[in-house]
Amino acid sequence: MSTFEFVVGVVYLAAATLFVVGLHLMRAPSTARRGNLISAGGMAVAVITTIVFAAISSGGTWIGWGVLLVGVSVGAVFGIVQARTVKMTAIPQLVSIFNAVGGGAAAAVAFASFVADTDSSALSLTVSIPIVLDVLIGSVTFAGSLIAAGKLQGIISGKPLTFPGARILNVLAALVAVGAGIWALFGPPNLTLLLVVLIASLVFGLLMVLPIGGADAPVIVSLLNAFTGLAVAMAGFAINNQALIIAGALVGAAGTILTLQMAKAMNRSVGAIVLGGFGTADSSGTAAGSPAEDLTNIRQLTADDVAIQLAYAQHVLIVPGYGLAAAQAQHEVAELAKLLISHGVDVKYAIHPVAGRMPGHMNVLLAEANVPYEQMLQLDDANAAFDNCDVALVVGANDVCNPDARTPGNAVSGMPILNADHAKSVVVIKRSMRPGYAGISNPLFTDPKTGMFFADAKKGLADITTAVKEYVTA
Amino acid sequence: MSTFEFVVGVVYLAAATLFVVGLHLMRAPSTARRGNLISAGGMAVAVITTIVFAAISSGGTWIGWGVLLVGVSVGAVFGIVQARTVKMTAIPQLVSIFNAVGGGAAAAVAFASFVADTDSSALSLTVSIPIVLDVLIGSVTFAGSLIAAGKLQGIISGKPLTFPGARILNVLAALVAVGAGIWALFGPPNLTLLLVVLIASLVFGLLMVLPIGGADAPVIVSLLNAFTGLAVAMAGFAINNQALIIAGALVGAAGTILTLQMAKAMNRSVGAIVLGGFGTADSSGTAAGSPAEDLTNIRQLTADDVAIQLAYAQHVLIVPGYGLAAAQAQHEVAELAKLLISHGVDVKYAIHPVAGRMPGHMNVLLAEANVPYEQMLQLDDANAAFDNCDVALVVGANDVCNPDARTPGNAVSGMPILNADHAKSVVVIKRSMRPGYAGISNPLFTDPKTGMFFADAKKGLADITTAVKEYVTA
Amino acid sequence: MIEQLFSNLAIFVLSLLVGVEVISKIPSTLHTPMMSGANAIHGVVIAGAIVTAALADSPTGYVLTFIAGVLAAANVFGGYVVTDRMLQMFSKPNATPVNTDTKDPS
Amino acid sequence: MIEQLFSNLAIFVLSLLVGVEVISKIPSTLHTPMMSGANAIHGVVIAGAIVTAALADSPTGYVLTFIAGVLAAANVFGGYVVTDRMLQMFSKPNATPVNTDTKDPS
Ligand SMILES: NC(=O)c1ccc[n+]([C@@H]2O[C@H](COP(=O)([O-])OP(=O)(O)OC[C@H]3O[C@@H](n4cnc5c(N)ncnc54)[C@H](OP(=O)(O)O)[C@@H]3O)[C@@H](O)[C@H]2O)c1
Ligand SMILES: NC(=O)c1ccc[n+]([C@@H]2O[C@H](COP(=O)([O-])OP(=O)(O)OC[C@H]3O[C@@H](n4cnc5c(N)ncnc54)[C@H](OP(=O)(O)O)[C@@H]3O)[C@@H](O)[C@H]2O)c1
Repeated sequence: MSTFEFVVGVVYLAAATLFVVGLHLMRAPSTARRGNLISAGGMAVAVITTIVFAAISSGGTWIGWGVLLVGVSVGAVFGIVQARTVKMTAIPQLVSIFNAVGGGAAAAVAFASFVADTDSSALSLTVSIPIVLDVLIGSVTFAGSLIAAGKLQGIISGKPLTFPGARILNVLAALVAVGAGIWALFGPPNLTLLLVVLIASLVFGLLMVLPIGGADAPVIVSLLNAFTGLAVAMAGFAINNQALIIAGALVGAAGTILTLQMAKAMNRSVGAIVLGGFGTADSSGTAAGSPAEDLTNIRQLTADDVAIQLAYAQHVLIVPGYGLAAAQAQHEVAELAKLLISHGVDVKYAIHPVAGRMPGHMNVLLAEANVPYEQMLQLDDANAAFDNCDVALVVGANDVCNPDARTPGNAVSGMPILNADHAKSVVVIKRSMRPGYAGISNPLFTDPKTGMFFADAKKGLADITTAVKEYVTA
Repeated sequence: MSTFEFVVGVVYLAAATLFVVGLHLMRAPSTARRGNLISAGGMAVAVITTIVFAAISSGGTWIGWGVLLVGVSVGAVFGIVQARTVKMTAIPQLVSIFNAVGGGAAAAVAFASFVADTDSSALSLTVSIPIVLDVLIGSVTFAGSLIAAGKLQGIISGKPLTFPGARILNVLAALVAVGAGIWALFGPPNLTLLLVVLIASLVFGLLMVLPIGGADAPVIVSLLNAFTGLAVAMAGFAINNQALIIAGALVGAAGTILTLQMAKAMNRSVGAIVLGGFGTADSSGTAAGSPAEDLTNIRQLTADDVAIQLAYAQHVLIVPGYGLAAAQAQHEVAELAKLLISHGVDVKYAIHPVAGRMPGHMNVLLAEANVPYEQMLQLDDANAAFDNCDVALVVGANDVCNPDARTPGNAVSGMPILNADHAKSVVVIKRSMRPGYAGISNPLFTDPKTGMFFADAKKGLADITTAVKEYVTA
Repeated sequence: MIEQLFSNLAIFVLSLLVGVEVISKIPSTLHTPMMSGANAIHGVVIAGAIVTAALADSPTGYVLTFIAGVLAAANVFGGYVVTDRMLQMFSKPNATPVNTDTKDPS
Repeated sequence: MIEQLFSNLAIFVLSLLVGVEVISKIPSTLHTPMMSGANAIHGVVIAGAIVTAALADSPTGYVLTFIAGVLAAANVFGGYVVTDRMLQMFSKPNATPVNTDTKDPS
């Protein structure tokens, strides 16, 4: 190790410290953005240092640097454009795609270092083990993340996909990957064997995520995030780069803890999720095989009915769900709430942690519509408030207030829910009787005290607001 | 590095992980004890590994091992006996003594490695810098911790001790220590120079802690704890032992954060504390120059008076302080509270975070007397409750309910206090008009709504309990 | 060689510990931004792509460099930008929907 | 030599980070036991005393070994025992005076 390498290592330690400080600040909403910027600063330090180091110590060819420049430009443009234009509802799939490319990049780095090293007769185990592990984990996360993104986007069905023998094929792929990997460790460097590891791992990643229900996809994305971190750390071992080792291990561990916390918030065990089987299609994308609309037993309301009910009420709780996000109706709901409040009605929002399509989704949207923090009740407070609530106004939510969660044996069993059915009366705004993410029907909608107002959330809320205005000024 | 050294290093990493897990579990009361045991397990692993490693790789002489065995036995017996017999009120001074010995041990290790290395013509900077730093920090913490322990124990006056030119002497000592240290780095190994560093650092440590007020001593103990950690880490660099580096750095950083949090809880800035000047003698130890007892303006009560007042009350808040601990009266106060509660009085405890002589002191004592958790109100809740409180019963507390804290310019200014003066009436049990830790008088005692019951806390509470019993059965 | 391995291993283990500790209990409101922020950090694999470029001297090497460059750049640039976009919404004055130990939002 | 220095430096820096993160906001009730627990950990200096013993071969060396042994042993044994004694009081069923994220107290 030369003095120059020593200095580079120390700078990497500084960059790592910035990553840690950044993650630390991301714990609290008010400092989170600053934290992300600090983390980006650490990244800039790490990247610039590596460029200087690689240029001076290895030199490289003009072609190599040119190819890199083109590649990085293409990737950067793709990444930035996607990040800028993505709809807030589609963030989980984008994160998943970034996972996939990260894992892919780590695998490519391992391959490259393997190719560069094949000149020597045999690699030492301290290099070959991380290379094999990197290819293995990187490929699994590459394939798995792409499938997860497809499921979240609705390109691939959110239903758990299985076919006869899938489980066996999966075990087979794992065995081939591990077997070829071990074989590659001994004997002379052999590119073909590494390719076998690659392909088998891709198949394994694919088969691992396919049977996972769409509703569980965010947890899987977080898990694959941790995997990518580990793959990157392995790449660091392979090319002896401490920045990669530290950052990769950091994300690997943090991602694992985050996964456990997310699973807990959604009341799932990570083990059960990975073994697959829960959850089904997203009805909102493709109008998947949803039950035919059976409107007997259902009390339908008009905008005027809803307006009168709301204006008469003393305590109103609004339950926002994915439909509110899909219809971009956050401003309309905020306006209605403001109007009611100005007429003396007590209006609050009941926010479920997994309402919508990402954790904290509703908080993000309502914050965008300038809803004050005090009006947003989190799960426990909200459930205390329902007992004393005159009207629960459910806007595009479904699973998060499905009373069937309290009985075992269905797709939402055991999920903590909002007790909208404890309110004196319930009004539901949605477009049809189609189910939500979990793909099951909701007994709340056929409850005698529930009235259904079939409309798009944005339009329906605007109509109600108009009606309330007429009613209170009349 | 041999394979054997590699294995030893890996085992050290495992031990370090146990330390971290242990500290992590110490965050919550219910898991804290298990955490400490896990940390002790890590220590056992580190020690056994080191013994095997040192015996195999260096061998050593029989005398060396014999001397070590005798030394360790003596130290262990001393430590265990002290730890077993120390009174709960004296824990901070014992921790401080353990700090001192830790720092001293680190300095001794550095010295020994210096002596062993002087055979070679010149030490490399990578060894000599940590050796000098270790001697410097270790000696400062050794001297400083002994003084802090003396202050806490009352052997050395808790008053900030200064004399003309103290500040200058202090700066001089620091300059000599650093100067000799730098000199020792260059030129051939020179034991005399290192001895100069040692002595100058001892003087500096002494002069640093002497001017610090006794009330701030616990914060200083925590700070010196962090210093010892750093000294140990430096010893690790000097002898290339990763267990010392990891554990030392861990404690150095954790101790620093803990110090900042403690200072915040006591409303002091660490900078101001180290620069000294606040706080004074502990009146309870030596009856230091306390104001002559001036009993005009004071309403004195008897046990019967207090008993009647308590039995008539609806809401009573008990404010325990150092005097309760000094008199070991936790069981008596719990008994009185139970009696009152059984007669329909609402009794709670108002707990100040720095009541007594260590953070959380009162919680420890009341827990010992089986007071249920729900009855202990922490600062904010307690202050909300005082506004609706009939009798505030102050037992051996003083500074923590001194209303002068709200006005600037005195020894307790700015400390968050318990608003006992907001209660409808106040009863104070203490032995005299002597001041508390901060050494200043308390206007609460001369407030017209306050009655003073001069008694030892244990005896006074027992008398009140007897009187209440008579009163309610009569 | 074995020195290097031990050094890297120690770094790896200690970084794992840091990772575990830095994510203590966080509010579910912040799960997505946090995940996305961690995601951006593993974009450091772009440093690996740079090293690959410097070592490449064969067609295979160039192809792998290109692949690594595209993928890593997408991860790192996209990751930070999308995280920032998301967090922007949280840092609006009234958008602190959880009462955790928030530092001063200066 | 420089490999070793870098390795030790990296270990030092990362351990500092772990130390900072592991002490997140803790209740003031636990400040003293926590301080005492950290105090016990720096008793690891006893490992240094052991190394010193193995290297000692002169009267000075023996004296220093003895000093290091006495002091380090007092720190490590006393530290763990007193911390345990203190925490015993906290782990009684009714003695959980703060509602932090307590794991199951099994
Ligand atoms: N937050 C997360 O982290 C996350 C991530 C992935 C999955 N999930 C899962 O997603 C579900 C979230 O529950 P949720 O109650 O928020 O949503 P949901 O159960 O998916 O239901 C959403 C409802 O909104 C209606 N809707 C769709 N577009 C609408 C529009 N434009 N106007 C009005 N209504 C519209 C739909 O009915 P119509 O089609 O009849 O209108 C649908 O029933 C849970 O199952 C959760 O586990 C959550
Ligand atoms: N908790 C910590 O971490 C910590 C550490 C160090 C210093 N401190 C400082 O200590 C103070 C704590 O405040 P505090 O209100 O608890 O105590 P305090 O202000 O020190 O007052 C204690 C009072 O108890 C009385 N007392 C002593 N022995 C007694 C006995 N046997 N029976 C009855 N009364 C007795 C004394 O008056 P008589 O002599 O008249 O009886 C004295 O005024 C603060 O200034 C704090 O900053 C706290």
